[in-house]
Amino acid sequence: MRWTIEDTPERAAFREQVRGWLRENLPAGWADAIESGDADKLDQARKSWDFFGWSRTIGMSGYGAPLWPKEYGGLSGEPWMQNITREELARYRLPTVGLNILGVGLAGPTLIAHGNEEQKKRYLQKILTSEEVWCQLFSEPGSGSDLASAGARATRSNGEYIINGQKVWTSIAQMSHFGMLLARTDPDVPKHDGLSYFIVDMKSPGVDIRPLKQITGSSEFNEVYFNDVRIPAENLVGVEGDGWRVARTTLMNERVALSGLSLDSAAFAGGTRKDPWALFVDSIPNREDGRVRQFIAKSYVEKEVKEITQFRANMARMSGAQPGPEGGVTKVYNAEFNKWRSNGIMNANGPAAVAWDHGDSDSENRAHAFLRARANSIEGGTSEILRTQMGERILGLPREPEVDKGIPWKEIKRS
Amino acid sequence: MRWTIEDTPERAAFREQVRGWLRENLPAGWADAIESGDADKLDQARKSWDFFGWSRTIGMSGYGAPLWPKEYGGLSGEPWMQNITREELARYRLPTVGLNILGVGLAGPTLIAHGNEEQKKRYLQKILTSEEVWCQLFSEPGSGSDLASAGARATRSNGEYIINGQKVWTSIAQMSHFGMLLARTDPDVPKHDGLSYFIVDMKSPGVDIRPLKQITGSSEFNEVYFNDVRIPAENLVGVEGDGWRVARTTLMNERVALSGLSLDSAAFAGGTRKDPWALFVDSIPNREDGRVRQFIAKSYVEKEVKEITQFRANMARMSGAQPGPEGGVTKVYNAEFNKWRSNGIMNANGPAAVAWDHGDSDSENRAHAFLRARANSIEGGTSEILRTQMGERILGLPREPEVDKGIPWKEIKRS
Amino acid sequence: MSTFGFTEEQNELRSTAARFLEEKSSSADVRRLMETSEGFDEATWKQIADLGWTGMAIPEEYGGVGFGFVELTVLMEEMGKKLFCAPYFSSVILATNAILNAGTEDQKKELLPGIADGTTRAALAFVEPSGKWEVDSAEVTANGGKISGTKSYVVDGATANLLIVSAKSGNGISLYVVDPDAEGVTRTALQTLDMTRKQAKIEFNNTPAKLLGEEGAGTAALQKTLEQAACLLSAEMVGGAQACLDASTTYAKERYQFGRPIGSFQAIKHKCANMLMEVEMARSAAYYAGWAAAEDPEELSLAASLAKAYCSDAFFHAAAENIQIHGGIGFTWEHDAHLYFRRAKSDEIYLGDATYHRELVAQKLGV
Amino acid sequence: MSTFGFTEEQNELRSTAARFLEEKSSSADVRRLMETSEGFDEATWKQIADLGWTGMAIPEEYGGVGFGFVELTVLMEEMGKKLFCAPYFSSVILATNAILNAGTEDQKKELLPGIADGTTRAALAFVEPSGKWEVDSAEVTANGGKISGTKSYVVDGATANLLIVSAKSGNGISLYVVDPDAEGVTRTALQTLDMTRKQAKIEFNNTPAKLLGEEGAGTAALQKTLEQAACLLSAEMVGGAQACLDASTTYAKERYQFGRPIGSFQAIKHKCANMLMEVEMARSAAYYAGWAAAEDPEELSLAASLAKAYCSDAFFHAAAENIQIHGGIGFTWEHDAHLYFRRAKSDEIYLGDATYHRELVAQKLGV
Repeated sequence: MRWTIEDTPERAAFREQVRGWLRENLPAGWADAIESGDADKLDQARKSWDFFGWSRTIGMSGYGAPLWPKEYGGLSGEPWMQNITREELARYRLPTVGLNILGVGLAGPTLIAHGNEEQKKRYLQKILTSEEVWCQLFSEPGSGSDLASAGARATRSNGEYIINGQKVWTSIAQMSHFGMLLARTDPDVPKHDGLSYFIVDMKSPGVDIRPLKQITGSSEFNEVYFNDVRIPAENLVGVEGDGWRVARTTLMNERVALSGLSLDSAAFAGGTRKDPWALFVDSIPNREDGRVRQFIAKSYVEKEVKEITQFRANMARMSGAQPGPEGGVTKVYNAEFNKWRSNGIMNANGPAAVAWDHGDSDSENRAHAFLRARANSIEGGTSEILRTQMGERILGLPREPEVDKGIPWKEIKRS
Repeated sequence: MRWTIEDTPERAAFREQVRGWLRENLPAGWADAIESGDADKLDQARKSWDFFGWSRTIGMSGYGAPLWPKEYGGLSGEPWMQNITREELARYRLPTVGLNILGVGLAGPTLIAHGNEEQKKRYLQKILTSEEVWCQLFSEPGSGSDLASAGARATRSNGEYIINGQKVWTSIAQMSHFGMLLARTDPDVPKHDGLSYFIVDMKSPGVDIRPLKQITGSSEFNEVYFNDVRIPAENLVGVEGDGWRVARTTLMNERVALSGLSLDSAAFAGGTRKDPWALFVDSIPNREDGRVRQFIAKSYVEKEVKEITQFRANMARMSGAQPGPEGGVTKVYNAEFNKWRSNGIMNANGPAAVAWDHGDSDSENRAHAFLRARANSIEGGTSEILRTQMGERILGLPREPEVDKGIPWKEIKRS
Repeated sequence: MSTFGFTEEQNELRSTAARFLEEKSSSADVRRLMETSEGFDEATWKQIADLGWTGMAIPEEYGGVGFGFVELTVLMEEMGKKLFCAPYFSSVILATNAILNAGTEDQKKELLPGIADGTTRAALAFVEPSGKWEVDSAEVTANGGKISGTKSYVVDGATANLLIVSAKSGNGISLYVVDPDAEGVTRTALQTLDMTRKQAKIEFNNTPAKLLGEEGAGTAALQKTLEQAACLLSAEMVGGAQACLDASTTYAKERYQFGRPIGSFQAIKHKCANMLMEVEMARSAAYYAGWAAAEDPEELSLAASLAKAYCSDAFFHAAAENIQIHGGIGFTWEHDAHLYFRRAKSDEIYLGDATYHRELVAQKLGV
Repeated sequence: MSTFGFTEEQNELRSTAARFLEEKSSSADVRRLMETSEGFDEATWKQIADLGWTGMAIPEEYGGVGFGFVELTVLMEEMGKKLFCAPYFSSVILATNAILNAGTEDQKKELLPGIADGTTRAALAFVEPSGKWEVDSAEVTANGGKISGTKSYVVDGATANLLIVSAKSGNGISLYVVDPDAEGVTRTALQTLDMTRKQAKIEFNNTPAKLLGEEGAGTAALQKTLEQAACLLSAEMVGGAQACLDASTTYAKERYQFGRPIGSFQAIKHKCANMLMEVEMARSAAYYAGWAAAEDPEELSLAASLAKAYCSDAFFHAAAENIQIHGGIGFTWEHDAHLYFRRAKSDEIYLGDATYHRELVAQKLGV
């Protein structure tokens, strides 16, 4: 995809400003290595790379979140500024965000939209610098697609909330300082009305984090148990009972993140040596076979249309559109495409794809990618749930009869 | 598929009996032509073929419907007898049923199950001989998938019912003597409870039959309008208000018919010259291309598994199983397969598939088959409705909430 | 999603086109014209010429409006939505680009003004009864200013008043300008699955033909012409697919079964969602192709095959689902679902189907 | 649908097998064994030998029970349902049939009784690091009673106490009997996606090898062996697919979201219905293949490819949908969904995937 849009003079000026800032603030040799395309030089520069230092630097610069208000570490900028900073960071093969993907991507926008002044002051700047890392505590074993049926209890008592219950599918819980917690403050009202949204200190007594092993064999996620965990009342975001509305801001931003609109970390990992497409083609044997060629070409076509669509969505975003349900379109497409493609790579490699020498990392990675892809259509909203949302929110199709509508949460049938 | 089951002695004897009857009753030269495999002889025999005469002959013999009671023209036989007669008829490239596919396949079983003694005596034998041809009057413009919501009214008055309304998708309405009519006798009760099932004389005043042109350009079906059509009360099948239960017998038998379990007419049409598979392969150019070979081979595989499954189901039927919801499995499979395959044939033929010389009947037939196939997943129950039934009736999955449950028919929302 | 990448002027063109086509290309219009042998309405054709559509991408020095492929993308998408019956794809897209790509300056000045003002309706005869889309598969021969042989699948070939024909001589493939009324020309209308777009077989028997541009330069010029046409046919397919999605969505909201709109059932809702997804992706591919045709000559070839591959499948799928969602009514002649379905199949196959273009993608990527 | 075509004795065998496996091949058993390097339980292996399973299709004169492929079909289907961890496919299916197809009378008498009574666990080494399934692609060489070269993807190759190896000499491909403890044999366990079925790479360096049957007759014997194995692997896949369908259906009834069981939503219900349809079709293919292996030598080859093509896709699809229907829980290590998914991918690829077998179908049909 070579579609580019010429900068207006205003945008060109901003781009120059970002670029100038980058050249000044990057580790020695980095800008050089990129601009000259010298992979060895970049490897050298990477060796002396201080990830935490960089996170602080960009976090303080405002370029990490141009849309955020100036007083909380952003630039109070326009949507197009975000695109330009991302493009420039990608050009220099740098991640926009450090460790704190969920903090910057989800917690920040949620606090900006629904937090009070104290909360914004307390948390936002440290999110940007990755000094305080955040995780998300929404899903529960019994509440997956139906997030609003979450049952973790938050009971108010003497200016505190006491939390009991279990969350699951929590990434980077161990490394996190704070969590975005959705918990039930009132079980006697319909499910959407009895939820509240909290900031929880992950180091609080009673927070028990257990790695959850997935089908890949790795433990990318955790289960988090809450046993009488105390949260001060000032950590309530928005008002009690209004947690679902707050959570939806988080979810919309999550969908955008998962729809592939901010894949800059891939660019960072990719390095300058070989682009991902060339790596993909190299991984396929028998490329002279017409059937294999169809697979390769279809992969290209699907990848391209996805990227072009993301580009179009990004451009729309530049004109100021808020993330809406159409993030679901690319999210579902991405998921189904990635499952299809990773499976095709396996078949193309025949028996070598399913049995390999111990320590053969190419084969391990291929198998891992194949297994990992299955989660793409589950995490962050199943493809089925998102298709329903696309049908209802974009196409305006009527909803299904809701059997739990208007029923107190505690009386809703559950497994 | 070469799977065969050896006959038990009892079955072998019956087979011999059928074969002997056929040899005696077939037109001159026919049995010879088949047994010698001489296509020209068969063509000769066909020229002097008296279709109506044959319908009468087989209809009187009992072999047309071995399962039907003897007193109504059948053999009071076992299910395996039906399989054997069908196999032998197919072997001699003869249709089991004459014109009266719906009469023998649907009306007969329904009357046997739900008709009274007078009705059975009056109608069954003439169904078998095709002297009286039947059609089905269930679907309406506003009631397709939801057949039980049919709105054609039947009002009782002086020992008669007066019918008003419209039916649609009626095959061979013009040629039919009688119709199986589902009509609403009570709009004030829930939809399933207010239906009744009638035998309607298609020559009655007020029956207006209009051919319905389909996307193929031909008019295989009709719309049938009823304007104050009078039906004597003795033509009610079962009791008033119990029509849905009666109709379900018809529908189950319809699904079996459409699932490809009785494709004997294809064998009849096919002749001895070339089998359908060879004709299919011949219709595909570029057979050396690996991608085209995949299409051909997949067509073979899918056709075979379908036929083997039908064979298994037939064998199960021989042990006496009644047609149940599993007919839907092969019906859906058939429909999706036929759509997929007829589309693939088009692509394989490139521009010649979409533009051809006037009068080029091969191309016309290919295009017609392609268009006609789209109805396969609609007629006799859409693939969506049948998947729901498979899920609920075979797998025992729970039903969806029914918003029209228990509501008087007249108050149900409709388009 | 938004229709990114268009100027206000282009958006205005889209609105005008939509309004015009709403009025002039109703279902009744389409059905009336598809039953005629010429397949279009002279008066409407005159009107779109007056609107500048027939000269939209023809440079001003050749009598055109001087816009480009992005404007053609807009028009083709809108025409595709309404199955507009006119020799637009044949004359304004295929033949015009062949002349622009192959013709000499003088020939452009001679031939293009007529196309721009609508008086010339040209057709491009490049494929033959073999049905091969490769431009160098031409077997029609050119010799001493005469051509002989048979072309087929010529869009609007029976009604065009100017023919551009590919033929081979000792120097390879060249394009020729042929008067359809010249001696030795026999035109036979074909029966088409898509009745809204006519095709013809054309036999040449020692027919006088004027070389268009240089002898032997036909392969490159024709190749580029077909790539440009693939981009624009993709836009037409996006319009058609969108129309199917719109029809399905509307029907799914209106049609009640089991006491509720069928669009409230997941089976139907998810079909519509998948259509939406594919239509959006197809739109991306077609807009990108239109942009490449206009702005990026190096990218044109790949973008054209990419768009043709994706949009062919997406439109066919949308048209097929549209019938299924409509159920029985979608299977009637009176409902428009089959007209889109026929167009989808025809567009899918024309210029090569998705399988064909994926192989081209692989080649163009050097796989 | 019914399980047509089995005798009462065969149905009884199925019930016994199901009961035995229910007890001996629980999820906990499978998980325990898959973490071991040998991958099976000696005691259980002894028990199935006592039940006659290891000699099920070995003629009585060679120490077996004397049944045939239909009985093996039944057992493989039931084992597939429970992911039974044992060298059954390797020893009782692959190696046994290689010996039956290639061996001399004396060799059968020598080698088969040990397999039948379970003391011999044989493995068939026929594919090499190239990963080609064609039997004549062997590059391991045989010369003067010694073989050299590398085999790979040998099921249970690291634990077998008898190896049957294909190798080429001047007279073509032959099969050889090799003692895994002989000199020059190096066995290396491979890491496998499907941890419930082990594979190994085996290097031979001037290893003594006894010719099995006639020299040069290996191609035909091996071909037939792989066709028989494809039939039975298809039966295993049907069992696996059925287990996935069962798990999905059960979960869809039990799991509530939005106040109702997820199986009441069409999105889930229709997925289950599609799985049911494909499982039924796969069952037809596998039973037919089992019948052909038992009864119709002329049909075996085509039936084997037909079944392998269909069942490979059906099992993979069922295993993938099973994860999706289970949502997050289906993506955990603790849930068995991934064990079936891994098996499905491995079975799909082993002996050639659906694409490979469809090409064979085309060849066998003379297309």
